[in-house]
Amino acid sequence: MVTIGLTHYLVVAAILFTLGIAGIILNRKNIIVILMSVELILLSVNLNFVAFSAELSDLTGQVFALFVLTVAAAEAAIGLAILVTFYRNRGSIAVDDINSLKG
Amino acid sequence: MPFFTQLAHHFLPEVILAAGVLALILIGAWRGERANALVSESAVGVMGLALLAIVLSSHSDASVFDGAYVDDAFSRFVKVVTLVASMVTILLSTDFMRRAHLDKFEYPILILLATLGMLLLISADNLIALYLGLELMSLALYVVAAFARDDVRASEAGLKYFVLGALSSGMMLYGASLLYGFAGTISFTGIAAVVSGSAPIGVVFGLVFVLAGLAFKMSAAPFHMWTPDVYEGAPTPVSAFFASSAKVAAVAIMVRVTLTAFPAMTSQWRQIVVFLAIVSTLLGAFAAIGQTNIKRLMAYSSIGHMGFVLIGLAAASEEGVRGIAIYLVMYSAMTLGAFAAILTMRVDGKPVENISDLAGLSRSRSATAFFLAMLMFSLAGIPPLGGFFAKYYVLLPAVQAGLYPLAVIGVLASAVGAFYYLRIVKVMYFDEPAPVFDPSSRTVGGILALSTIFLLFFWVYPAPLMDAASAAAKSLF
Amino acid sequence: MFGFGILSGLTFLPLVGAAFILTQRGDNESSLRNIRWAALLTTVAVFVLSMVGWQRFDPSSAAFQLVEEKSWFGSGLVYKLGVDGFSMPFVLLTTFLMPFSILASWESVTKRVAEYMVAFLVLEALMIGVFCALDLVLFYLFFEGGLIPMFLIIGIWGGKRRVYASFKFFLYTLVGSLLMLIAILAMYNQAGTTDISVLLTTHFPPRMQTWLWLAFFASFAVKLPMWPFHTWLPDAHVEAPTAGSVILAAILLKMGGYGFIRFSLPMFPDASVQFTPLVYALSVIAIVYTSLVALVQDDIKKLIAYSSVAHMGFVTMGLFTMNPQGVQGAMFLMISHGFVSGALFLCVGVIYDRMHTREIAAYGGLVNRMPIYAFAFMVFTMANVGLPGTSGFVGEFLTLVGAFNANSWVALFATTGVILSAAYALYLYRRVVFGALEKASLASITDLSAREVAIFAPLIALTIFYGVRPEPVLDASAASVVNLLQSHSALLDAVKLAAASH
Amino acid sequence: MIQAIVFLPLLGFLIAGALGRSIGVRASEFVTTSLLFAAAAMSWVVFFNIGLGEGHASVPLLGNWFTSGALKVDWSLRLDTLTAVMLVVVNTVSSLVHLYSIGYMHEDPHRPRFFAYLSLFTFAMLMLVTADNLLQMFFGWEGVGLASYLLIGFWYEKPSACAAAIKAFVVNRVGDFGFALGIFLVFRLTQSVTFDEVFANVPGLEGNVIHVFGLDVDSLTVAALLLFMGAMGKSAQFFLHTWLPDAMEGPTPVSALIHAATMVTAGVFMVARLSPIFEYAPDALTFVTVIGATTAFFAATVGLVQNDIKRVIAYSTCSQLGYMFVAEGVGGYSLGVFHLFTHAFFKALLFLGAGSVIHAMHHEQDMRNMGGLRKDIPFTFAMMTIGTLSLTGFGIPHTELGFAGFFSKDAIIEAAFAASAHSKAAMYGFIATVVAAGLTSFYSWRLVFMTFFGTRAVPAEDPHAHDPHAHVLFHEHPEEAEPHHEEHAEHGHGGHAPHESPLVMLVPLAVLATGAVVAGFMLERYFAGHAYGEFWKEALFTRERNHLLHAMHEIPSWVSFMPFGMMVGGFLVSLYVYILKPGTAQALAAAFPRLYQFLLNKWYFDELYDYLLVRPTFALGRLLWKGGDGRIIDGLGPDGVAARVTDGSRLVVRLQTGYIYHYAFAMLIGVAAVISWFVAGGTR
Amino acid sequence: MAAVFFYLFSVVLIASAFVVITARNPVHSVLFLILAFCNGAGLFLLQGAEFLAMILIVVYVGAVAVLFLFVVMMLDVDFAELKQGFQKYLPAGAAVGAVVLFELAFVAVNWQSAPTAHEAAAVPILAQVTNTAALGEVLYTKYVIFSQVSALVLLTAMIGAIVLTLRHRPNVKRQNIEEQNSRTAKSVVELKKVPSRAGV
Repeated sequence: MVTIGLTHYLVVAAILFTLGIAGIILNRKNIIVILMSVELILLSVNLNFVAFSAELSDLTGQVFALFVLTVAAAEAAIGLAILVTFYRNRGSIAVDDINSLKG
Repeated sequence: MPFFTQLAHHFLPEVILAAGVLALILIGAWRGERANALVSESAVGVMGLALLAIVLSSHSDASVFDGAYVDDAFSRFVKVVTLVASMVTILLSTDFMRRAHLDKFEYPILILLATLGMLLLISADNLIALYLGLELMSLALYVVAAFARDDVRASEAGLKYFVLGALSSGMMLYGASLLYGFAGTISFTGIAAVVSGSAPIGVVFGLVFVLAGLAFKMSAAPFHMWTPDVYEGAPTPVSAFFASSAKVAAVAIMVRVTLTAFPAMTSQWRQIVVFLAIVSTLLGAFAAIGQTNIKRLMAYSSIGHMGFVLIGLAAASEEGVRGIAIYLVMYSAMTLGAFAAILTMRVDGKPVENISDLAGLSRSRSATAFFLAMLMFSLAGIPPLGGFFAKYYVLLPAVQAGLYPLAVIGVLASAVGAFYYLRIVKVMYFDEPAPVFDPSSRTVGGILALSTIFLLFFWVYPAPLMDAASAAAKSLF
Repeated sequence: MFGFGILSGLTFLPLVGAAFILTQRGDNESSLRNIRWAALLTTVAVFVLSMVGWQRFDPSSAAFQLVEEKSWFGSGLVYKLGVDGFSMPFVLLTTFLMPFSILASWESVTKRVAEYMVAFLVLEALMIGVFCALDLVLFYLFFEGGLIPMFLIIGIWGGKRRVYASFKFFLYTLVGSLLMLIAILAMYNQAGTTDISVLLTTHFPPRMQTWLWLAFFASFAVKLPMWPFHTWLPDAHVEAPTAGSVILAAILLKMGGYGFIRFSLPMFPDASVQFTPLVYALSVIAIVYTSLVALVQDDIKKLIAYSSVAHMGFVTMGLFTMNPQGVQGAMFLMISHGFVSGALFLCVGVIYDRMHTREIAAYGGLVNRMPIYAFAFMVFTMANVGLPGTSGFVGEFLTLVGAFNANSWVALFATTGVILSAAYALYLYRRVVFGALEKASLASITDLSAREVAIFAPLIALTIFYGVRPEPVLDASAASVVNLLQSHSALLDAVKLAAASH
Repeated sequence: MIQAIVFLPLLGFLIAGALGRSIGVRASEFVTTSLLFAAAAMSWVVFFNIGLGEGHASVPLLGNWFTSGALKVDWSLRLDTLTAVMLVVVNTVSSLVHLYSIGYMHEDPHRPRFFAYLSLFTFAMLMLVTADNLLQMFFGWEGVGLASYLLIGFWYEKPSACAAAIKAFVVNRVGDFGFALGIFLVFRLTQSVTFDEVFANVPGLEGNVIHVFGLDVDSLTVAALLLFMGAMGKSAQFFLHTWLPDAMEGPTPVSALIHAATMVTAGVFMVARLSPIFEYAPDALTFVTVIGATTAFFAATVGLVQNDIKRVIAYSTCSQLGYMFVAEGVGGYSLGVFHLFTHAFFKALLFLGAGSVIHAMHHEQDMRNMGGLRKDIPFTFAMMTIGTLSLTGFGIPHTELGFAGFFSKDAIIEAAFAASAHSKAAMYGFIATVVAAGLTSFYSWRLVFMTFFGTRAVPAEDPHAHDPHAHVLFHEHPEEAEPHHEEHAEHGHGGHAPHESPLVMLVPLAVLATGAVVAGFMLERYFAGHAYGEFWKEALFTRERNHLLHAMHEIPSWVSFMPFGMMVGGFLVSLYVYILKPGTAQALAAAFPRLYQFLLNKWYFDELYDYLLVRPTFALGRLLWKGGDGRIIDGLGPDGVAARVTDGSRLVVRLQTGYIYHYAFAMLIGVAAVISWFVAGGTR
Repeated sequence: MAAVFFYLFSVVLIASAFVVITARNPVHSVLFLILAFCNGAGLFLLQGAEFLAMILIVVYVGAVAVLFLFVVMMLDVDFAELKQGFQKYLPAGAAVGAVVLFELAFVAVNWQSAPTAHEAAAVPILAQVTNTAALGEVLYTKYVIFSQVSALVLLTAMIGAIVLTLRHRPNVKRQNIEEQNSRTAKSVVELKKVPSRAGV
C-alpha cells in the first residue's frame, strides 16, 4: 500500500476546495448552501495547513489553522446575521432573488 | 524588545483604537441611544489620538511581535491616510445616519473596529497578521454594509459583499497555505528569503490566490463585481468608507506583499498586476459611462482608479510606491469629497442618487457645484488638480519600467473615463435646474470644501506630501 | 515680488483678478459693473505688464530670457519660466487679445457674469503659462489645464449644441495630450530632467524619437488642428460664445503650432525629418480640403472655423519646411491669424449679438445699415484671404516660399488654397454684407457701437501695420529661428557623420 | 516727387474713405480728383525727365518690408522709362476718369466711397508699376484686384454685380496662383526677388534645369510661364478672360479706368518689366504669342454679336490685350507697351463715351434699344467715332498719318510677321491679329451704327429703360426694382429724352480723344522707332539676337497693307449690314444659328467653367463636408469611437447581472485565467 | 492502517461535501456538512493535529453547524423549488471547475517545498510535547497578539450579529433587573386603610 504523504492530503484539499467553489457558483436557490460551501473551502484550507504543518513538522501551520477556525466561526455568525436581515426584508433567501442591485 | 515596549513604541495607534473600542462599547451599552452622539465624537477623538500617536512617534522603524507587524514609514504614511479617511467617514455619517434613523452607537464602533483592522493590515508582516487584519476589517465592513437593516438594498449589498468576501478570503487562505507549505514560514521576509525567480508553480499558485484575495478587497477587476452593487446598496457614508479607507488599506497590503514577500518574483507578479491594471482601468472607464446612479458611478470610478494604482505597482520600484502613496492621498481626498457632495443630494428630506438630480446645481447651489465639478476634473486627472499629480506619479514609474503599453492603455482609459466625469459637470452646469437640494449640514459642506481646496491648491506647496511619500517608498526598499 | 519674476507675475496676475471677482456677490447692476471692470482692468494690467516684459526682452538673442526657476516637486518637475523668440510673441498676443475678449463679452454675456469672467481670467493665466513654461511637465500642466475653463465657457455660455461641442473639444484634445504625457514621461526617463532648455540639447535615440514625435504629434495635431483631427474645431467654434471663439482661434490653436516649434522640431529632429512627408500631406490636404468645405458652409462661424483649419495647414507646412522662410512664416502666420481670425469671430459676434443667429442665410445687405461694420469685416476678410498689405499675406507668402524651396508639389497644392480662400471668404462676405437689405428682421439693425469700434480699431490698425511692417514680429523670432535651424541641421549632420563612420 | 505721385492717391483714398461722410460729397470729389490731377501732372514731368532725360533710379521708401533668411524685401520704388510710361497712362486716365465720374455718378448717394475706391485703385496700380521687386509688384497686383473687386461690386445691391466682383477676384487669384508660384521659383533660382538682382542672375541660369513638380525642366521657362499665368489672369487672356466681360457690372468709369486702360494691362506691363526673364525663356515667349493671338481672335469673334454696349468694348479690350501679348511674345516689348499706351487712350475714350451714351439713355446699355443718337448727343458721337477710328487702326500705311491705334497696332502686326520667319507661333500671331483687325473694325463700326444711326427700337419711355442700374438680367427680373429708383426719378429726369452729358464728362472725353489721335504719331519713334535706345535705356531688355525692330522695318509692303485692308473691309461689311441693309444681321444670325449662339454665348466658356469647375467644386465641398467630415472622419473618429465606447459600456454593464454566482464565477475565471496563463506559459 | 483511514475519511469527506452542495433539502446539506467536518477532524487526527480535530468537532459541529441548522429551520425555506436552474450553467461551471481542479491537483501532485523550508520552521513540533500543550505554549507567547486580534474579530462578530438582528419590539414585556432590584416596598406596596365592612 502506498504511504500516505503530503500529496494525498493536498489533493483531497484541492478537491474539497473546488467543490466549495462549485457550490458557490452552481448553487442557484439557497444562500445558506453558499455559506456552507464557504465552510468547505475553509476546511480545505485547514487541511492544507495541517498537512503542511505535519510535513514540515512546524506548528505554525496548525496555529494558522486555529485562527482560521476562529475567524470562520465569526464569519459564519455574521453571514447568518446578514442572511437573516435579508430574509426579513425580502422574504426569501433564494440566490436568484438577490439581484435588485445590478448594471 | 519587551512586549510592552513594543506595544508602546510601535503599536500605540492600534492599542489606542482597541482601547477606544472597548471603552466606547461600555459607554454605549451603559447609556444606550443617548450615547450616540458622544460615541461618534469620541470615535473621531480616538482616531485623532491614534493619528497623533503616529505623527508624533519618533521611534525608528521596527518589526515587532516576532515579526508579526512592522512599523515603518510606509505603514505610518498609509495609516495616516486611513485614519483621516475614517475620521472623515464618521463625520460624514452623523447627519446622514440620524436622518436615516440609523444612528446607533454600534456604527462608530464598527468603523473603529474596521479601522483597527486596516491598521493591522497595513502593518502586517506575516500571513496570519495579514489574514486577521483583513478579516477584522472585512467583518466590520460586512456589517456596516448591511447596517440599514430594514433596507432591502442594504442587506442585499451586505449579503453580496459577505458571500463574495468570504469566497475571496477563502481563496487568499488557500494561497497562503500554499505559500506556507512552500516556504515553511509565514513571515514575508522569510518567504522573500526562500523564493527565487525560478519558483515552482506551486508558489506561483499561492501568489495568484493571495493576490486575487487582495485584489478583491481593493476591487480590482475581475474581482470587482461586488463593488458597484455594494456601493449602491450600502448607506452612502458607508460607501464612502469602502471607497476610501478600505481601499487604501487593501492597496497598502498589496504593495507590501508583492514588494517585501516576493521581490524575487517581480516578473511573475508583475504579469498579474498588469493584467489586473488593464482590466480595471478599462472596465472602470467603460462601465461607468452607462451609469445613472452616482454612487454606482463612483464605484466604477474607484475601480478605474485602483487600476491606476496597480499601474504604479507594476513598476515595482521605489518611484512606483511613491506614486501609489501620492495616489492614495489624492484618491482619498477626491473620493471623500465626491461622497460628501453626494451626501448633500437630498430633496425633501430624502436622499437622491441619480446623476440627473444634479441638474442645474450650479445655479441652485453654486459652491457645491463648483466643488463637485473640480473634484470631477480632478478624478479625470486634469491638471493642475491633485488627481493629475496622482496619475503622473504612477505613470512615471511605469514608463521608467518600460511598461509603455500599460501606460498608454491607462491614459486612454482615463480619457474614456473623463467622459463620465464631464457628464456630471455637464449636468450641473449646462442643464436646466432640477428641484433644489435641502440645505446640507455644515460638516459635510466643510469636508467637501476642504477636500476640493486641497486638490485645487496642492500644487502650490506640494513639498511635505512629496517628502513623506518619498520616505514611505524608501522604507520598502 | 516674493522672489518671483515678471513672467510669474504675468501668469498669476489674472488669477488675482479672478479672486477679486469671486468676492463680488449678487446680481445687481453695480456688482455686475464691478465684475466687468475688474476683468477688463486685470487684462489690461496684464497687457501692460507684458509690455514691460517685452521691453526687457532682447529679440536678438535666441536664449531663454526672463528666466526664473524654483524647486517645486523635487526632481524632474521644477517651476521654471522663461521666454524666447518663439514664445514671447504668443505671450504678447495672448495679453493683447484678452482685453478685447472681455470687451466683446461686455453686454452679450448676461448670465453668470462673474463665473464667465473668472473662467476667462483663469484661462488667460493658463495660456500665458503654456507659453512661458520651461519645464515640460509645467507646460503640460498649463496646456491641459486650459481645457477646464474652455470646456465650461463653451458648455455654459454656448449655443444649442454646446454639450456635444464641449465634450468633443474636451475629450478629443484630452486624448491627444494624454499620449503626449506618456511621451513626456519617457523623455524624463531618458534625459533625467524635464527642463526644456536641457532637453533641447538632449539627443534622443532615433527609434525613440519616432515614438515621441508621434505622441507629441497626437497632441499638437489635435490642438492645432490638422486634418483629419480637425472636426472638433468647427463644432467648438460654432457653439462657443464670441469671446470663446476668439480665444480658441487666436490662442488655443496656436499652442499646437507652438508645441511643434518648441518640442517636435528641435527635440526630435530625426523624427521630424522622417515624418515631414506626412505633415506635408496632411497640411496640403487640410488646406485644400477644408477650404472646399468652407465654401459650402451655411453657418458663418463654421466657415471661419474651417478657414482656420486651412490656415493652420499653412502653419504646419511652413514649420516642417525647416528653412527660415517656412518657419518664420509659420510663426508670423500664427500671430497674424491670431488677431485676424479673432477679429473675424468678433465680427460674427457683433451681428450675432444683434440677431442671435449665425445662419448666413439670415443676413444679407448689412452694408446698407452697417457701413462701418462692413468696412471692418472687409479688412479682416481680406487679411484672411491673404491680401498683400495685410498681415495675412506675409505669413502665408513666407510659408509658401519655404514650402516651394522644400518641395514644389506641396507649394503647388498649397497655393491653390490662395484661390479657394478668396472664393469662400468673398462668397461669405457677399452673402452677409452685400446685397439688398431685404430681410425684415434686419431692418433696424444698428451699426457698431463706440465699444465695438474701440475693439475693432486697434485690430484693424495692427492688421494693416503688420502687413506693411511685419518686422517686429519677424525680428522677435528671427534669432530663435536661426538657432533652431542651426541646431537642427547640426544634429542631423551629427547623425549622418555617425552613420558614415560606421 | 515719385513718392508724391504714388501716395497722393492714397491720401485721397484715406480722406474720402475715412472722412467722406463728414466732409461731404463735394469735398470728397474735389479732394480726390485734384490730388489725382496733381499726381498726373507730376507724372508727365517724371515722364519727360526719365524718358527723355537720365536713366532709371531706385527710390527707397519705407525701408525693409520683411526679411527672412535670404528673402529680403524692401519697400522701394523703381523709376525707369517703363515706369514713367505707366505713370503717365495710369495717372492721366485716372485723373480724367475721376473728373468724368463727378458727372457720371452724380446721382449716386455713395460717391465718397466711389471716389475713395478709385483713388485706392490708382494707388495700388501705381504701386504695381513702380514696384522694385516682385513682391511689391504682387502687392500692387493684388491691391488693384481688391479695388477692382470693390468697384465692380460698387452697386452691391445688384446680385449680378456682386457675383461679377467675386468672379473677377477669384479668376484673378487663379492667375495669381501662377504668379505666386513664379515668384517662389524665381526666389529659389536667384535667392532674391528684387528686380535688379534677379535680372543680374538670369543670364547665368540659361539652360539651367530644375527639378520641380516632378519634372526636370528648364528653370527660366517654367518661371516665365508661371509668372505669365499671373499676367493671363490680370489681362484676361484666353482661359482666364471670363471675368472681364462680367466686370462691366461696375460703373462705366470703372470699366474705362480699370478694365480698359490700366489694370488689365498690368499683365502686359509685367511681361515687359520681366523682359530679361522672358528673353531667356523663348519657349515661354512662344506660349505668350499663342495665347495673345488666340485671345485677340477669340475675343473679336465674341465681340461681333454682343448687344450690350459695354460688353462689346470689353471684348474689344480683351482682344487688344491679345495684340499686346503677341507683340511681347515675338520680342517686341516696346510695341506691346506702345499699344498699351495708345489703347489706354482710345479705349478709355470709348468706354467713357459709352458711359456718356448710357448716361444719356438713363442707364440703358442694350444697343438694340438705342439708335439714332448722333443727333441727341453729337459731341459724344464725335468722340466715339474718334475712338473707333483709333481702335480700328485708321491710318494710311507708309505715312505718318493715322490715329494712335494705327501706329501701335500695325506695328504689332508687322512685328509678328517679321518674327514669323523664325517661328510658327509668330505666323499664327500674324494671321490671328490680321483677322482680328477685320473683326475689330466690323464690331466697332457695328457699335457706332447701332448706337448712333438708325432709329430707336424701343422708346426711351420704357419704364425699365431708365432703371438707374439697369442691366441685362433686369429685363428678366423686373421685380428687382432698386430702392434708389424713386430717388432718381425725382432728380428731374422726367423728360426721358436722351441728353448730352455735362461738361465734366465731356472734357475728359475731349482730352482722351486728343490722346487717341496724336499719341501714336508723337511717340512712335520712341516705342518702335529710332529713339528706342535712348528712350528705354535699360528699362526693357532684349538679347543680342533679338533684331525685331530692324526686321519689322524690312518686311514686304503688302504686309503693311493687310491690316489696312482688313480695317476697311470690316467697316464696309458693317456699313452694309447695319446701314445699307438693316436686317442682314438678324438674317445672318438665323442662317447660322449654331455659330451665332456659340459666339453670343462667348464660346460657352462660362457654362464650361461652371460645369467643369464651379459646380464640381461646390459638390466636392459638400461631399467632403457631409461625407468626409461628417461620415468618415467623425464617423470613424470621435463619433464612431464614442459610439463604440458606448457599446462597450453597454456590454460591460450587461455583465454586471446582479447575481452572486455570476460574480463568483467571474472571480473564478479571473483566477483560472491567471493560473492557466502561468501553467501554460511557465512561471516566468 | 493510516492509509485505510485516510482513504476512508477522504472519500467520505468528499462525498459528503458533494452532497452538501447538491442536496435538495438544506437540512440535509447541514447534516452532511457535519459529516464532512467529522471526517475532516479524522484527517487532522491522522496528522497529529489532535487539538484542531477536537476544536473542529466542538466548535464546528457543536456550534457553527448547529447555528446553520437553526437558521435553516427558522427561515423555513420552501425547498421544493430549490433545484431548478442547476443544470443550466453546469457545463460552463463544470468546465472552469475542472480546469481549476486539474491545475490544483497538478500543483499538489508536483508539490515540492523549498529546500530550506524544514529549517525555516518557526515553531518546531517536538515529540515530547503534546499537541495541545505545544499550541497553548505558542498561542499565549509568540502569537499572543494574534489571540488578542482574534478576540477583537469575535467581538466584531458579536456586535455585528446583535446590531443586525436584535430588535427592540416596543410591545414586548421584558424583565428589567435594575428596576426590579431597585424596587422598594415603599414604592411598590401601597397601604390603604380599608374601612371595615365598606369594601375596597
